[in-house]
Amino acid sequence: MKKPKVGIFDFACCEGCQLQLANMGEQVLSLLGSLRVMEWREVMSETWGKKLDIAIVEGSITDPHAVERIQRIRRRASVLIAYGSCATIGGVNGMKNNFVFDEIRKYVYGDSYAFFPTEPTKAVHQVVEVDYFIHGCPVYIPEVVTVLKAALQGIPYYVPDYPVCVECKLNENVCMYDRKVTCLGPVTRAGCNSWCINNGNICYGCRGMVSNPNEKGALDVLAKYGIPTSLVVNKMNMYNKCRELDEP
Amino acid sequence: MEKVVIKDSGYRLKKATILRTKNLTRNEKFFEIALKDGSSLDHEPGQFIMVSLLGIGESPISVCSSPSRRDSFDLCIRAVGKVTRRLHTLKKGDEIGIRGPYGRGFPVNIITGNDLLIIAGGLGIAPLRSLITYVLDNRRDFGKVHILFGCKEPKEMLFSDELEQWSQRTDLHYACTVDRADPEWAGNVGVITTLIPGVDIEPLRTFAAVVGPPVMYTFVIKELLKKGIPKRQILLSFERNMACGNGKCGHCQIQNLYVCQDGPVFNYEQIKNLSEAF
Amino acid sequence: MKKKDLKIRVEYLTRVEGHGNIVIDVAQGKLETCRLEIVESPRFFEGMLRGRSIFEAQHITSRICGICACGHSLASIQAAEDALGIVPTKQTILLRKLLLHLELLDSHLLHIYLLVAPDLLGVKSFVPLLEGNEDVVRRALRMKKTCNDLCDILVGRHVHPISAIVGGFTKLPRPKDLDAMLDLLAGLRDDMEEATIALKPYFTFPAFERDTEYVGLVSDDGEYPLLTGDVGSTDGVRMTKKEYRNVTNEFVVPHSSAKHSKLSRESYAVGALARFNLNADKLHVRAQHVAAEIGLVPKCINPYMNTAAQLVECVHCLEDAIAIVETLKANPLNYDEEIVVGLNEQRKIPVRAGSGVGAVEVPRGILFHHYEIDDNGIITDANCVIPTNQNTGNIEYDLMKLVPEILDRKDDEIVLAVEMLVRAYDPCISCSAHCLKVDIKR
Amino acid sequence: MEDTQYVVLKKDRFEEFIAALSSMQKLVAPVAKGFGAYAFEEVTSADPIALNYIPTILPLKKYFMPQRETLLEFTLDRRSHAEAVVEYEPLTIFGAHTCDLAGIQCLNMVFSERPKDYNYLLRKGTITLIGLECNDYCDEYASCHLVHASFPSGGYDLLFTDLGDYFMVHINTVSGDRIVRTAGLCEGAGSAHMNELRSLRDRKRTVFRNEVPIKTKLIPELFDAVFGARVWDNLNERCLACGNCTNVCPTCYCFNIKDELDLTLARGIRYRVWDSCQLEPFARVAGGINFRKERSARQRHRYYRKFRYPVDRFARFFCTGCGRCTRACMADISLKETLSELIKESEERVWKKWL
Ligand SMILES: Cc1cc2nc3c(=O)[nH]c(=O)nc-3n(C[C@H](O)[C@H](O)[C@H](O)COP(=O)(O)OP(=O)(O)OC[C@H]3O[C@@H](n4cnc5c(N)ncnc54)[C@H](O)[C@@H]3O)c2cc1C
Ligand code: SF4
Ligand code: SF4
Ligand code: SF4
Repeated sequence: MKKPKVGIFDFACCEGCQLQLANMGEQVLSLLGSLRVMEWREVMSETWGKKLDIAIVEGSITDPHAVERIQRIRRRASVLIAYGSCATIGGVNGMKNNFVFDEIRKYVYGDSYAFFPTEPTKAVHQVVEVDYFIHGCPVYIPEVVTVLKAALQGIPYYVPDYPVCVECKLNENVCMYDRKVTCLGPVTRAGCNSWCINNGNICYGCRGMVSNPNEKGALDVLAKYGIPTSLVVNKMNMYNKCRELDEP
Repeated sequence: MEKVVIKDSGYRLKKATILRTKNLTRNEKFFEIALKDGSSLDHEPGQFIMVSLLGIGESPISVCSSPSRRDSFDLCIRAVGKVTRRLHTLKKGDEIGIRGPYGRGFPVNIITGNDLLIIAGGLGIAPLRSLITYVLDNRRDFGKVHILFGCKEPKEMLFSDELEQWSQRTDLHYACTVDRADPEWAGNVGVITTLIPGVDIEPLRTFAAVVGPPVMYTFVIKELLKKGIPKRQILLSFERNMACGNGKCGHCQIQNLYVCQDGPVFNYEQIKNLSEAF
Repeated sequence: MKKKDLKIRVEYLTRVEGHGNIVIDVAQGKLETCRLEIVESPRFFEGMLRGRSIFEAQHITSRICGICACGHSLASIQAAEDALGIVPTKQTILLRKLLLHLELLDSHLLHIYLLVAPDLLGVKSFVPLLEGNEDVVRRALRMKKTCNDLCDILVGRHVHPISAIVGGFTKLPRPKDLDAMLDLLAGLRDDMEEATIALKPYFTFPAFERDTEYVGLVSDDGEYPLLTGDVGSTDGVRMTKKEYRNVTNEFVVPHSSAKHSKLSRESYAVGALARFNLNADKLHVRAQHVAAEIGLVPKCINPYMNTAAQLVECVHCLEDAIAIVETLKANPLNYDEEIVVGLNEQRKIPVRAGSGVGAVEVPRGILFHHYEIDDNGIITDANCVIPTNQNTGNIEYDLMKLVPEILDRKDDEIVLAVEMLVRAYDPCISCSAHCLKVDIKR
Repeated sequence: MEDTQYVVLKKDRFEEFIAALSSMQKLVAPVAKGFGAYAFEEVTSADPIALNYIPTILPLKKYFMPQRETLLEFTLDRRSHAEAVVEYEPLTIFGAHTCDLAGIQCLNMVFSERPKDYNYLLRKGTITLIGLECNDYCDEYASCHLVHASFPSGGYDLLFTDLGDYFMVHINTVSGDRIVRTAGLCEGAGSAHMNELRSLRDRKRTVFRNEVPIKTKLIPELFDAVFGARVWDNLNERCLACGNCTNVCPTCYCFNIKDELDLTLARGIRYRVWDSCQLEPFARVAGGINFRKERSARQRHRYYRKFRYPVDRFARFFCTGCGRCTRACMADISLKETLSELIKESEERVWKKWL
């Protein structure tokens, strides 16, 4: 089997998901053993610019320049993997869509705001077609490995379409609701092995919502704690604001 | 952690070899398969097997050939996901794993000696082909045989050469229809239920065998009941999500019945009150 | 000397975090333009923070940068606690120091090995190193992973730490976790020793010098200040962190989505070299040893030596991390301090209106977070000043001095020297473009 | 009078007994996790064991059918080869409440039914089960009496009953007997002991009452009448479909099967993982049809799998009354309340018919 050619690209993001690859340690070498990395700006000076078998794309699409760039990448990649929440669901960059753009640009850049064009944050699949989704802020390495293997095998990867609670229970964590704190686990799709709750914190919903969340039920549960609705909505939208741009 | 090999495990695979493949339509492919150890599958018409691709997964697939052919069996597979798409890339000589056969097929012992009304919608022809070929192999054991077949478009028609042959036979009655015609289509147009009133049957000695997409059942059953076929003689095969085939994993349950063990073929009397069935 | 024309365009500068371009125009031997452009798409973090609970600030600002997520978290927590009037416990402070050490180690190792080493070994990236120098790459990845595993134990993960929050930690290491950390740190020490020996011969940096002002945390105790202290400079400035705006004096330049800073001179530098220049005497003895061996002496004004200072800091952080874990082992942790706050639904943390500043030495230099909150704990104003922003001006002045000095070289050598200079600062462009805010003067 | 099936373990020897148990093979017991939650975890001394505990977060099924369990191991080179395996670790469980013992009895029936599941059965053969009787209700969520699980009825090797300064130990199997002998810490039970046990049981009979206003034997009939009840629609509104109620249930055993390759892509395993009928994809098939799309249908299915379907198949309820599903539900869906509502609604119907 010829080793597939892979490119790693980044858009608006923190590059933490790319870093997760380095965090695999020597394991990354076995992975790299079955592919040929042609482009990876963060750690490589080499460029390639031709056909790729797999493009791994990190980050959200936030300006006109990025739209063109992602379209070019799509055209030369047979398989495109949206990598990390910024890419798969817009992630934290989506919070920008809560604001009036000129206002937020002025707030950040003052009178020079005109230098900094911006448009609504979009997830990658809201601009070009995506073949595989690796959710998470940051991505969860075991899932990365699973998806890359699926991509190499040429079979689909189905993102778990059930909530984080499933994994949380299997890890026998004390439920955050028993600790009287609100947790987004019940509406967030699993796959991270309930990473945050295992470490004593709540789930912030970084992997996006399950396909058919009981949003009303969840809001009811959240609202029980007497937090202003705006904050509850903020909480649900921290990662999931771009969901509004998805076709129903 | 200790580990032992289990000989009797319900998850053990039998090796099988693909003898022949044929593309039936854009999405459906035909496979003739033999067990590697030369033994016979020994299935009943309407039973299914778990087809296994190591490293990818398993899928329940109906056997679509007659049990009277003992040295090999046929599958007809629609490419929809992981296992089935990969199966479509396999060729003659490739190896797969199988488990089974599983479940209860069409009760041939009970049907024998009676008339048959076979109603197939789309891919439903696959399990029914097993019954039809069995009946044709033992034609003298059965009374009148009607075959009604419907699909969405002419180009989705499976086993068209065989359908053509059946339509030529004088010892059975064959009719087919499509939901949407194309320019070359000269036959019936309309849903399959439109064919039922036209068949001439003696309801009390007729068994109806129905397999098709879920939406089809309610309408077809209504027509069959109108014809006066007893509920016990209406046989339906169900498709559900399935992981184990051993009546444990829970995915295929229709209320208190397990499709993989109690089915996939049920008579209407058994399930008429089960609202999850329809 | 022949009068030379030269146009350097390094687009999408590689082996740095984030997107930046270098633009240099020389006409007739005269430098006309010299810019480091930050082209990263702005992410408007400070804007997005407004209207959110102060208890979410750390979670959000951590996402400014995956490389120094722990650093952003710590600065953010410090600012939030300052605003809320929370005084962290001793145990919490110790654990945060440990976290910061791991952060510096992790980031410096990544920079030295994956980003700078290829330059020193004369290859394009770490990929060609796999042939012939596989053991180097393996060691680097192993060390990187060890840092990551240490963070996993301490805060759940390195990229966007989970358990470090306003008020303390949601999960505290158990005795067996401390043992595991000590094991990992011991392994890291072995690798580090080998690494220093292996790297030393390659640590020959271009002889380029430019005197500038170095800014970083300073303190009066004996500790190498990373988490706490005042802001000081080699030009003798000393201010409290609350006065940070008088240090950074940010201004917008049109060619960059990052803002520039200046203090006593036209520009200043922050980072490992700045810290070394300010506090070298407070480093762990082992680190001082390494510094002596590679010839790093304060005040060093060769910006390329920032990488050397990073190596020295690695040794310091490792040794101090071991000391901290041993202290933690000797004095059992108080697990009652484990908290979970969420949106503070239990009102466990009293909320008040206020203003808070965090100033933390993260791998690339001093990082400021500043929040204003109302009496419901809602953020009304946020400002983050990132090390790379503070450095960009200085980098441009360095380039302006460097380019004329090396004009007689071949073009690709010039480009490499220029790129290496920029890389030496370990610029984190993703950060710098994410977090800027202009003071609107009215 | 002496009963050879009973022995006595003085509390001051408990520590030693636990040490002895843990020296024989891996020992697990209920341990406090804080916030009123408990879990079965490995112990090596009596110290961390919670003798007074409410049902653990996960039930004992986690040892009998692990969350992730290898079924096949295979290689993918030219001559691909697969072998069915079972992995197990001999284990002693100390401190199982009667509800959890009932849960294991349910699972035993399921996995012994043909076609037998040897992964379960082989592993079960390596587990020693020591029960611990509840002298009182654990909390208000329990409904063990309704389903006859508040008193011991077999399914264990040894059963401990706390009688003040000693435990009464019932020896139920040969391997239980072997443990008692090997540990050598128990004494014979005298008639005074037997009397104390009897009076404890008498007292329990006054404490434990049907927690829901229905006669146990009428439950199947109730469920025959309420398939279309409004109660299910109400659950549809509230349920978040998080699967907590089934994952924590001692008698929920649904699973899924998956394949996984190692990084070389040349070797792999087929394994099963817990699944839940409450989750969106559970009954979804190719083509996108979901046979239980509505949360109401999924919740109803759960209740019927506890109180109706197994009555036909195994002649018992698959609810042990442990109360876990209620404790685990953040939408506060309560088993006892649902049952009461169903009873109310069915009565309404009966009344309507009458009027
Ligand atoms: C008794 C019985 C007999 C059958 N007989 C036949 C037969 O003769 N021929 C035949 O072709 N089929 C038959 N089927 C159907 C066949 O079993 C399924 O089509 C097959 O299992 C699909 O498997 P797969 O691995 O290819 O698809 P999968 O990869 O499982 O995917 C199937 C579909 O579901 C979607 N999907 C699956 N999981 C997810 C998820 N988590 N999230 C989102 N989408 C998801 C996919 O997009 C895809 O469309 C039969 C089924 C039964 C129960
Ligand atoms: S998803 Fe999160 S970790 Fe990944 S790049 Fe985006 S902000 Fe960073
Ligand atoms: S802690 Fe969160 S994820 Fe875990 S069970 Fe509770 S709600 Fe679900
Ligand atoms: S627990 Fe929630 S926030 Fe944490 S990694 Fe998982 S999905 Fe993301």
